[in-house]
Amino acid sequence: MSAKSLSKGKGRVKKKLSGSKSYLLNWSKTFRGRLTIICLIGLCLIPLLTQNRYYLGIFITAMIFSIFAASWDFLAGFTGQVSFGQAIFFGISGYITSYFIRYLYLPWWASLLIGSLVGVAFGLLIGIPALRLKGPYLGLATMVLGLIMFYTFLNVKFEPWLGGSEGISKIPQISRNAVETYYIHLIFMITSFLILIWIGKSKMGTVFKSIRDDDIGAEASGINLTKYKLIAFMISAFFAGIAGGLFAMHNRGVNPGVFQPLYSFYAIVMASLGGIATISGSALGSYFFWFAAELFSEWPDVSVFIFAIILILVIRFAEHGILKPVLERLKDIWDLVLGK
Amino acid sequence: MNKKLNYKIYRSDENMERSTKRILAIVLVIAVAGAGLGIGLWFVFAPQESIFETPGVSGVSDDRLIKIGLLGGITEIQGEGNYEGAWLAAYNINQAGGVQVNGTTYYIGLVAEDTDESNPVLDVTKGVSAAEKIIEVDGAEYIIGGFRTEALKAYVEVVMDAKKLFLGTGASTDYFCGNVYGEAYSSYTRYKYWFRTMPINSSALGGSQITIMAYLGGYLSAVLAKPVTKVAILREALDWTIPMANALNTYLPYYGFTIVADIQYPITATATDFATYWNQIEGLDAQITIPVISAQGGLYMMSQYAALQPQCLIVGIDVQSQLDTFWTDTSGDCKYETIMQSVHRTNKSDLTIAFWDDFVATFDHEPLYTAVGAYDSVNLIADGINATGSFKAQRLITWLESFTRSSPMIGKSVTASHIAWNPSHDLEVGWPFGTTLYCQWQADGSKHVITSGNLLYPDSIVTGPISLPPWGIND
Amino acid sequence: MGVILEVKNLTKKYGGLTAVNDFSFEIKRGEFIGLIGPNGAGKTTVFNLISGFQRPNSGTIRFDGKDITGMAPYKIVNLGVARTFQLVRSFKLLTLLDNISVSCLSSRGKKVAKGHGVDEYASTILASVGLVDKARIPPIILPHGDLRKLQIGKALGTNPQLLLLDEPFSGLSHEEQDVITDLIIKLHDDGVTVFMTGHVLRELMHLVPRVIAMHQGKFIMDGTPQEVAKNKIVLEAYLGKGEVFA
Amino acid sequence: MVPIAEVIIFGTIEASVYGLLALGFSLVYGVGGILNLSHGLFYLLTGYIIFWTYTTIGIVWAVILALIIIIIVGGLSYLLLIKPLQENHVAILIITFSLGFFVEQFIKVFGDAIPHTVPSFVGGAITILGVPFPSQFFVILIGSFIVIAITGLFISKSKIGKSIRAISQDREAAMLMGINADRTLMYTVMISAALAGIAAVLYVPASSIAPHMGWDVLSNSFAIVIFGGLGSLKGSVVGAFILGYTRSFVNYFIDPAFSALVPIVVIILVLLIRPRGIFGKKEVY
Repeated sequence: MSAKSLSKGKGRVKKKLSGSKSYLLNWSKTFRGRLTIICLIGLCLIPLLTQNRYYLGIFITAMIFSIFAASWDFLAGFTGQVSFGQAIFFGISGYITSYFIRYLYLPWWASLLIGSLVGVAFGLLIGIPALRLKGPYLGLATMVLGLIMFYTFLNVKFEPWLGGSEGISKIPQISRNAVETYYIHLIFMITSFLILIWIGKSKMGTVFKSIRDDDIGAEASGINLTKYKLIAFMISAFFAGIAGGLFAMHNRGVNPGVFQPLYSFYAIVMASLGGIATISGSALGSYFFWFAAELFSEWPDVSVFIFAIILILVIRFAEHGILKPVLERLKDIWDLVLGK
Repeated sequence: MNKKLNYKIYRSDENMERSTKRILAIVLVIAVAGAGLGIGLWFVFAPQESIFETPGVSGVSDDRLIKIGLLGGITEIQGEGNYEGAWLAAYNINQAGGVQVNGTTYYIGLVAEDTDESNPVLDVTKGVSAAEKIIEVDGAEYIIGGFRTEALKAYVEVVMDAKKLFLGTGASTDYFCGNVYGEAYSSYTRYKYWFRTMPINSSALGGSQITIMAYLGGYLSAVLAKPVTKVAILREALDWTIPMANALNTYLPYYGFTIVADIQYPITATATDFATYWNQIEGLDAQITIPVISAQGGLYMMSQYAALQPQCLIVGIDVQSQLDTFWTDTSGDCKYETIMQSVHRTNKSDLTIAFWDDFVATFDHEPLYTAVGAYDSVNLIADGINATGSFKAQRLITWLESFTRSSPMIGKSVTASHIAWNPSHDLEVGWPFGTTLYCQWQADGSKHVITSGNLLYPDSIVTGPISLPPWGIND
Repeated sequence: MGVILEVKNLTKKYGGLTAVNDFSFEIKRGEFIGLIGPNGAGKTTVFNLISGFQRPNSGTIRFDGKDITGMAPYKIVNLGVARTFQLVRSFKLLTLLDNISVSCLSSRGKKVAKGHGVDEYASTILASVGLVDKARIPPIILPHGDLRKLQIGKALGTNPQLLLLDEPFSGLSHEEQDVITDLIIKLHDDGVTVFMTGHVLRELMHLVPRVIAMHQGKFIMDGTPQEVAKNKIVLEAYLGKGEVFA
Repeated sequence: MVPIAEVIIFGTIEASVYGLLALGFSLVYGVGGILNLSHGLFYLLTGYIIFWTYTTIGIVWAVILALIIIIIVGGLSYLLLIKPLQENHVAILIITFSLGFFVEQFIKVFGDAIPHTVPSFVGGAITILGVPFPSQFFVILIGSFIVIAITGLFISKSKIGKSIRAISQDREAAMLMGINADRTLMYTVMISAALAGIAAVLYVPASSIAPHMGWDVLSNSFAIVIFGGLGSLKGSVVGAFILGYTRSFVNYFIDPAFSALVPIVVIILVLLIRPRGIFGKKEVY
């Protein structure tokens, strides 16, 4: 199509596309937007209700894992790259953040940034096999890479350099004040979500989604798969890294356990519990997961057992996650209340 | 006309239905919101009933409780032991009339939270959140427990943040006590709340191992009429084994031993791997093998030992083997294994045998070392409160610190007749202070304490002779 | 009117099977040309080789004087060679507008879109393929004819000089075929070189002035449709199918 | 020479167990394109059923009972969980993962978390090529070779086996020829469960069972199957051998501390060099 013929349809097109500027305003008027805002306000008000470290701790853990699950959701839901090794980014950033805080006495935010950037570097590295591998092979390869990280960091022979099976400890919390810590995590969560959702809606997000839907078609449309896949891995790794660094600080240290497939599975489970390719579903999944875990912790024997059952039922009967069906039901009820 | 009417009626019907639905929906929303708010508020503000368990007594009001929190992987052996030991101690104290403080009677209340730390797939958040819960929500004033170093490293910080007394009953790493007497004074002010009551630290375990080796080397050489000098080490590739292995590698040669193999196996090793290790060890003609094992590796080690019958004696650490169920778990393959064990049914202190029988009668199995540690710890807390007349952690710390090598606490503990702490809040070691016993599985499924030639503990508490495997020892 | 595409001695083998055998031809700038042959003749393979989705075993492909043999597909697209697929491909969960936007976001597409904004450029293309009313819906609910239009639109987003259309009529009704035909003719009039395949001679007969015929991976002849239709080997290749002229 | 003999013998023993496990895992992938993350539970559950029952009904009946139960569990897990989600591969991954998780917790809740063993079928040790090894290992070796051979025959000769092959080669064509893909997949999951169960029957007496062990089984099967190529039966068997030998080679000549690390490094290298595994099907355009 030449530029000449382009000018023909200009006026008509403009009309069609106007109004996208006030997107946020419009969004905030939708049911979903309002609900989100209510939830956010609710989260902001939680510390008024309780300053108990333990209760706030559950929220903080849930927030950290919301970011982590969202980073996986971004990669899998938007770009179609199903990674089983998300814990690689999580763990490496946890280690680097801890290292800089503990041994180089950097402030926590600088360490966290460095940790996440190293995570990005790993994203680039892990992204390379992703260029050659597809579907289950990519999933398995990333899982195996995660195991390699786990066993490498666990290895006694590398103990002098990597910290061995006990890792790095004595990392101070972000703040002694639980409420302050809570708000810092809240800000991290909201910012991460906004950025991820914004990328998803941006032009780059469109390209990512095209790769997810049909990578051959995307390439035929002149899209450099290599470049975009790597970018997607790097973005995802950055946010997984943020989560990993926060996790390390919240738990006062790291050990090779952070590389376990367990954490990758946490991310997958939370994201798919909420609903894949929704980003905010990850938050729902994460809160659900951690609340359930704590609710059942009174009965340590059966807690995880019950959780496994819930997980099976949710996936079996709501395979696209619970966010969308729950929202729809809520909207139906709300419409009724308003008499629409 | 008619049609229109019908339509109207239909419309109003629909409207009726809609408005009914609407009312229902409003009610529903209000009900759900109200219930949610109510539950939320109740969770936060409701005066909760005491969640503390008071073994031996009932109906104790909350302000009469000495609130002890137990942290550990409750569903696994170490955490279970911790709980059982504490329970038994609390039961005995409460039955005997509780603790008298300034004329008021207090009772021991226990609460346990699961740190899930024995889970091979470790999630440290469980430990941190359990520690926060036990302090912030349950309201425990004193903490007993801890086993797995990685998990404990995370949640010990929570307890130190809260400035609660923490009596460690499971981890042998030097790390935690190192914190107390650590890099700077600020380290002491932060970590002084930590004391170890069990087990003796890993360097001391190394020292004990060297001592028993020195004795066994001489004993076996004499009995077998050949030099017994070739030693193999078989250990898990985990950090806690490093100081011990270093000690063994450094000092055993001074006693005339040669280390022919030092195998570090990954914790994922399987039965076939152990067959391989035994063949390697056998190929090098080892005469004594020292295991340093805390996880299920011990099971494979013994089943392959029984099948392959390598000509060596096993003397070392194998945590799982401390359980009496290890005999059935290995189908008797554990015979002739000699392991370190903190307590056995012998007069380690005057209280030991009574405790042992009491424990077996209560729980129908033998106590694990964490059980002994927790039993002692609860008694320590009760004694301390009694002696100082105060519930304050600082007063208890001063009281505990007053027991030094020169002025020990005598006759109060099950693990040793003398108890004292060094400046890093670690147990003083060496008979009659903290020491480890060497117990050997016999062919009849019993386990008894073997002699250390009076080097580690007096022969008076030995309960049986050393048995050698009938398939012999290498030349 | 120089040569835009030059294919020389192209050969592609799968195991023991030779899909394309020593194939050579040239296309001049602005030409409208067809590639015919019965099913399995190797037409799609030729397209795959030109567009870089497969690598030839031997032979060279030059586009605009530049050797593009074995180049990555997206690079070839960004030089100005766009293609469609025989089986329609679309980004299932994206709106039609976004489907087109993707190609407008390729480095070649971006250059054109720059002054106007990607969405605007994409809408213009959508309008030119006659789908602008459906800009906000995803392709899964489109009829087959619209999907074919979408495919061409996606190819146009990259601002191609040479457009490779793989069986653009397959699976379409006569009415739909006519719409697509008009679209293709319009594109050619706008100055795009069009190279299309078809296994039914009749479809191409009245559309293209020049046809290359192939059979079992081999070049048979090159000429006007009338000449090709008279060729013995071509007739034999189609024999028994009853599709030669019908 | 003895170390080399040991590498070969112990490598072969490990390989024969891994082979059984990987075979079933690979079969299910080949037929249904499904990665069954609950594969480890088949192994684990069989072991536990034997452990729970052998004292009361005797080892032979315990084994038979365990295998029957595990085949039923396999069939049910297909019918109730996998089949309804067939279109959504990520959902299948998660639900099978949850199932494995469920069984692990089930055992923790209704049993305990301590490792247990089942007595060996045969005691003592055998010496071959100067290498002594427990006789039970010999049973494993013979048993799994027989089972692998029978499985091979079954896949190539029997009617079900033929439909399994047909579907894994070309699903559409097989369905056009009137093969019921769903039912074939169910049989495959059941066969896969039975193979994992047999592996447990052979290996648990020489080894032990603990609730978390299912994941080790799964990751080993994973590793082998990627190595050999997903869906390739020959690949799984060859992959199992290469992994077994690599492990025992590292145990002997490098350092046991690396025996967990080296095999997975090998796998990732293979994947990067040959993304479809050694015998994996080439993706056809």
